[in-house]
Amino acid sequence: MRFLLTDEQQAFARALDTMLGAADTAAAVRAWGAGDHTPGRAVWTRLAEAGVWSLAVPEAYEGVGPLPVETVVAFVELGRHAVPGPLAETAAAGALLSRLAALGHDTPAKRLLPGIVGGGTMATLVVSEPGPPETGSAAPRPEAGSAAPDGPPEAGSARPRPEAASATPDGRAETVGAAPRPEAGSAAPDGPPEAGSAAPRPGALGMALDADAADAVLVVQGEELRLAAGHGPVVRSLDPARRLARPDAGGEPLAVGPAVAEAAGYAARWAALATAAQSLGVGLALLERTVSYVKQRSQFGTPIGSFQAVKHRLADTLLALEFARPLLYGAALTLRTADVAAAKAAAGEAGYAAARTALQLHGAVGYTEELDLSLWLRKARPLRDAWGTPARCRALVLDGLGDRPGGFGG
Amino acid sequence: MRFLLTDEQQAFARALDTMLGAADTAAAVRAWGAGDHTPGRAVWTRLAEAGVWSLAVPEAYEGVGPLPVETVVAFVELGRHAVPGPLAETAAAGALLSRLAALGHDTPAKRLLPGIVGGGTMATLVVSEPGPPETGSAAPRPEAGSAAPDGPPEAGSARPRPEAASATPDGRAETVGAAPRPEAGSAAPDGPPEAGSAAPRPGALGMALDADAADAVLVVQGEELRLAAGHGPVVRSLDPARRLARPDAGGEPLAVGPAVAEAAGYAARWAALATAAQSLGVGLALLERTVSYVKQRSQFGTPIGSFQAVKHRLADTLLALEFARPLLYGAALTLRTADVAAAKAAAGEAGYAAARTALQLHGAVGYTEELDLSLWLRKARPLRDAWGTPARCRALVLDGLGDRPGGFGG
Amino acid sequence: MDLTHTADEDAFRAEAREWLRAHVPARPLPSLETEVGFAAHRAWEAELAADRWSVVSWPERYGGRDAGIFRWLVFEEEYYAAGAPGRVSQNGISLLAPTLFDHGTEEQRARVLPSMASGEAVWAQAWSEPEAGSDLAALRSRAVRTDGGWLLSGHKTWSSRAAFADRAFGLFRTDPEAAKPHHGLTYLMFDLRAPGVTVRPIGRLDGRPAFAELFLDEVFVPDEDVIGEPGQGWRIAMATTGDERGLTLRSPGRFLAAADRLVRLWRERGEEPGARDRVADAVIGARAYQLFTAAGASRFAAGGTIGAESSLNKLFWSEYDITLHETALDLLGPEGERADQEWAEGYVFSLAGPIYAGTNEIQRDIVAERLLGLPKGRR
Amino acid sequence: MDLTHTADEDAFRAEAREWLRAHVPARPLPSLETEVGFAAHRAWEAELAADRWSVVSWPERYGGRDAGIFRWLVFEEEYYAAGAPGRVSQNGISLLAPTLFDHGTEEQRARVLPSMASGEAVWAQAWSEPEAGSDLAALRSRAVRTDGGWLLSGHKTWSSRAAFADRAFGLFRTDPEAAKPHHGLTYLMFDLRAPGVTVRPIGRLDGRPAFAELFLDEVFVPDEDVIGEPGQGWRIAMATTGDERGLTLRSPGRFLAAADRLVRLWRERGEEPGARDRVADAVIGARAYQLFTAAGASRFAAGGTIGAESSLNKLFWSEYDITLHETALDLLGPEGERADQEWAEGYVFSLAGPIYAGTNEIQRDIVAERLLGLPKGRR
Repeated sequence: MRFLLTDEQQAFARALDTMLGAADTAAAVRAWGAGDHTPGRAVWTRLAEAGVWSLAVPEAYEGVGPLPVETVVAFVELGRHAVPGPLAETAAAGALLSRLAALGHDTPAKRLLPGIVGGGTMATLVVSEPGPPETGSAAPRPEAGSAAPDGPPEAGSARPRPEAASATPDGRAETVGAAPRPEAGSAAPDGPPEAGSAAPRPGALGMALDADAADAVLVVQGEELRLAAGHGPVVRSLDPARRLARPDAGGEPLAVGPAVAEAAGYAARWAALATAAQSLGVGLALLERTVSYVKQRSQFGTPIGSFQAVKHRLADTLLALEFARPLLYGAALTLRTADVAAAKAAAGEAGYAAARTALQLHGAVGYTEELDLSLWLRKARPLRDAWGTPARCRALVLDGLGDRPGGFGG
Repeated sequence: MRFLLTDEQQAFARALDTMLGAADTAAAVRAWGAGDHTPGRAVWTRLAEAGVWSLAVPEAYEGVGPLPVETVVAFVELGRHAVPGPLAETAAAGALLSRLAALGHDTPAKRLLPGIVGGGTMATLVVSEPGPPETGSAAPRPEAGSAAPDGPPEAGSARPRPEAASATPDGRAETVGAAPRPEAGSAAPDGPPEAGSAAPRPGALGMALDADAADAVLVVQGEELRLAAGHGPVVRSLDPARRLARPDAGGEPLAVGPAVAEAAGYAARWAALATAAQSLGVGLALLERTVSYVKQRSQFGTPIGSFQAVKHRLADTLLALEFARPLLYGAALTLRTADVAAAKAAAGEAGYAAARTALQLHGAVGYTEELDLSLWLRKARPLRDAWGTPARCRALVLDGLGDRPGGFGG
Repeated sequence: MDLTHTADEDAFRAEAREWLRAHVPARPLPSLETEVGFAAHRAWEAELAADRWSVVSWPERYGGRDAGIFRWLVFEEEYYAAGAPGRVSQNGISLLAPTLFDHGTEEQRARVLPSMASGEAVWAQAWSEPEAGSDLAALRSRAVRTDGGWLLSGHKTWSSRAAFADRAFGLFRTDPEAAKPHHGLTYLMFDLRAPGVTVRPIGRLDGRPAFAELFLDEVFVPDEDVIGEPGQGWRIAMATTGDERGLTLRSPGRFLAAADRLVRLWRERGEEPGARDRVADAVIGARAYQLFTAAGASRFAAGGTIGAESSLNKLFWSEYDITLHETALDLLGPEGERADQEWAEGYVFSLAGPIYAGTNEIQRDIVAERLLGLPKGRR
Repeated sequence: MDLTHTADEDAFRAEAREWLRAHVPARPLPSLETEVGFAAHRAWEAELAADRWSVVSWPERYGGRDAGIFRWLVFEEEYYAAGAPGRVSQNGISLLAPTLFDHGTEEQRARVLPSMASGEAVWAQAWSEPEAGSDLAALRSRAVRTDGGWLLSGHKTWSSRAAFADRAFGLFRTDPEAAKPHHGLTYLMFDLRAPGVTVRPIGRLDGRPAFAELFLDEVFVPDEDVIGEPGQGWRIAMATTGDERGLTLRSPGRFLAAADRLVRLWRERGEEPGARDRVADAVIGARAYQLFTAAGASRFAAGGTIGAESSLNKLFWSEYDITLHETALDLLGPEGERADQEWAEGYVFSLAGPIYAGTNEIQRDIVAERLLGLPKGRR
């Protein structure tokens, strides 16, 4: 037990911080939002040089991974510096292809991973099907006692805990929250799997982030992975630096089979973890900037940072961020669906709450796009909802519980 | 449109305030909690003299009602003074018997109402069956397009709004939130009425408030109204002045038939409205006492009421109470289920939030039973949950919506 | 206690509903924070005005219908229920016009109000300055006496609508020697196209120029555009900002309609049970705001005034509006981030609510000190 | 980053689990805030102590097992997961004992700790006074020098456990002339049954005497019961209250077990979907608190100290505990008001969390000033 970053990990964070601090990321974000990817690509290359894209990828494909803790470290910094681009998606694409290779499909890995690691291939990723449904109640619930419908039967105890057996269990079953739920009192025990909710299932967004900038648009649909040939029109997000577009149908198939679904589940956890880390970084940056601002901004003859209401709101912001942080590292250590979901919910909410606080305490000037603060403010909410909304993550947390939450080793 | 209390209504409130302020209700509450009902009965008699028990009862039975607005006025004062006893229950019993008489069953009214109005008959009431289920999702949902299973078919538009036709519609259908829900997207459209939730239905508490003090323990079970002969052991509530006991089975039947269920629904709305008004009064008293306290209590050399965090918390408390207040009067004017439910949810939550604030700002001394503040603190949460928890009330609000919320006259 | 309307009011409601049914554009206009949307909204004001629906509560001679407060509330309910466009003339109608009614001259009213009612002249407010946000008494922009009028110089900011508007109103320091900073301020109207005015639009979070900075360099304002006595600006403006926070800025009809849209969204999304309580709270809150307003209007109609309780009003609607939009975005799930979905602009707009018209921190101070009688702190 | 336990720690966990399985009473003991319950809990302490489970982190010579911080955390997880009784000796073990380890003499430790470990002597804290709640420096109770010791006089209040406890510890003013109110205070232990002590139990909200007032009238305390140097009490106590807010007061195991009970209740109640998010947040919060504590323990094990971040800790668990219990009561619906249901006492207890050990208002001030560097206000 030493639940602390190592000196090397801390040095990695500082190095990224220094590099990004010198890179004028604010200008890169603004250009990115305007469709000019040049400065963003320059940052991307420097991230590659720093090794960020190698963290999910094993040595066999020129990576150094899988290193989820280092990924969290890096993505906190990416969030703190508001770096634009399909960051979590490229990391997840690396994870997907690596996992697929480990499961016996190594052609796409050989083809794409070196480029991803080297920074030459910016990738984006959509998992369309059987993509995570967006509401917990709409998650398929297999009949009592049965295993996940498509996955291998779960080994183990009377109450199977799929995460316990392996750090990377069947991704698909986890992604859709289909851990068997044999207990009495669960909804609709006698009905078909989906009884109990006639709700439409909004599903994932179905759009790729920054497809217009990416060199590889990877699409997972069911058990098929393909490389889309193009994409539809770019739709603006509430964060203009997030450019959304629907991948074209068709394109080049890269792999087919159950391994694709499993690898996609693994990649989705990786994406969720990286996104959560970005949320934390965004929240930390917002807090830091707001603390500086309220120290120098005076109203009624005194710095507004001396008003107790301001102080308490900032204290609460710090509280939420600092209790989300260990969840991230914990999730990086296990990569269990429920742990990643807990971290995602907590970091996403804390980052968004930090944005609300930052906006309120900056007042009108915070509401303007020209203040750089806006670059972080606008990221907080989309990051909170990408790769698992808080509601969906909370449902996954409950789905992932065994008979007792259990301690570290209990 | 003159959405203000009349001079007479304001004078009524002031008279009750003066009378109760002189009545040492604090001592009466403490005695009540210890099982000594004598001082509480004395207050009860004075309430009768002030006309409080006549407000739900028509002139034919020695009352002056139905006067729901005056009932709200009175119950706010009862809450402000923490009066003990089955207050809402006696008012609701009056409403039940009056309604039953109007529906052709006047024997129980003749027998019991004069005593209730005069203060000689303290009544309590349990509606056990088909009593309101406690979770909105567990409310029976008739099949699409059908009317409530036992009630008369709803007249009117394509989307029936039972409340629109009359201020006192079929109580039972309303009480169980069974307004037909024909729209697409509702849960389990093809299943049996209860599909979609295998949840146990906790139902109402099934206990009578202050049965040990009451002269008449009225029990509604389905379509039967009876007078219970006795009750089980008294169970303490978080508010010791609320003494809970299960009525004995059997007893004397007073009325049978669909009118009982309808009158019980009407009475339940009356009880919910009166309880909500008590919640508001409790919250107002807590706020008032806390404001006084923070003005005189000093820490760090200054009154704690000058600390901004304290001021803002009290401002938020006032905000919630003052926005619950008009909902109460609005609900009194319509007695629609959804309006009563909205008022109940808002006043119950505001009263409880006021208790949390009062406790926190009093600090340790507020946590003691010997400070009179505790008499109000302990009431806030049980009142919030009696005759409709916030969750159930919110479900009823949504169930009661037509195609648009609509304005006053729209 | 009475919530019923008179037969006249009911007839007025029916007339408004019918007119709106026939005239409200079938598709939403483009955002009024864009040049093309601004023009479209100005045209809509003209359409409203043509049938005397733009300023129903004003006297007939200025284009209104002499509608009392209850008819105004009825109109607003119908207006928003009909999904009618946002009001580009809001600042003029709800901030400047009440000031002119109370403190202007008949000449000023006759000159200013009709073109405001028709949308021909759209007004922007010009209160804040970079160093005077919540602390309005710290204003520095000045008006210097000149022949037949005043010369305005200084720097205003957060001037809503000023990117595309025609005229503006605000406070200027006319007596720098005044004993207290609140004194020596004067309330003036000026032309945004006058020589010496530079308008720099400022993009809000979604990039749209919802407000602007104004750089003023010896802008001439004739005496006829001073409202009230010189030096009395603070008193006059406080009455106006009271109004801004009170009845006239956020009508209940707006939130009733928004809650209704939220319920529809919730139903469309399969009545997600995890959001049930929040959707219900939106319905309850809209009703509470409607009834709170009805009580205030009743007091007003009975000769009372709106005092510090307007701070309760402002706190309520501004936080309500954000919560409602956040709930909608949550129901949309990942689609909530799309800038082209129907809740996006309202969400961004709602975020400004706790900031403008006196921050919510200030409002809570006011509630605590004036309504609860708590001691003034150093804040 | 490592969350794994050593083989020793795993063996320790297994041993604790096994012992608890065999010994934890099948039915909950009566409330420890009652005379009979207090006695039952004291007997349970003796049972724990008999097998050296009452103070696992203490040195063996005082009844402990020399368990490091991770083994202590493991024990706490197992303890609460097993549903074992509340700890009547909590005040002594978590507040006084750390002070004795740091500031006491070996004679004091040998005399005081073994009977504390066995439950033979149960200790109450005696910090607050009527005019000194959050503002401890305002203490007035005094200790006057006498032959061979001190005479205590004054009025203490909110003394947890004092209704039934044996001894108490607290701060007393020994130098009324000291330059600052923080100075001139001395840390003393005294006997609650000594001549001159009057204990008046105070009922908390549920009527149970969870604390007491102490009236002290020239109570003799021998020199051997002074901890540290006279006049150094403030410094010593601040170290102790830091501890009170830090690791030792609320172990993560307690909340992990509580969240687990909440999930069971939610499942029993049909997984009410309206409560789903709140139940999940309870699970997430318990895990966050566990991991936050693991990080703190790791820093501590690596030679670091717990500073102002203990205020974050206290804010988190105190608000978490209330929210968790409120969620449970909501799941119980109208049955939640029954004082005999299993969540009732925990709910009442949780309400005190934001008040004691430094109110949450003070904690937020500390976080803002010491962790964020915001200027001190007048508060």
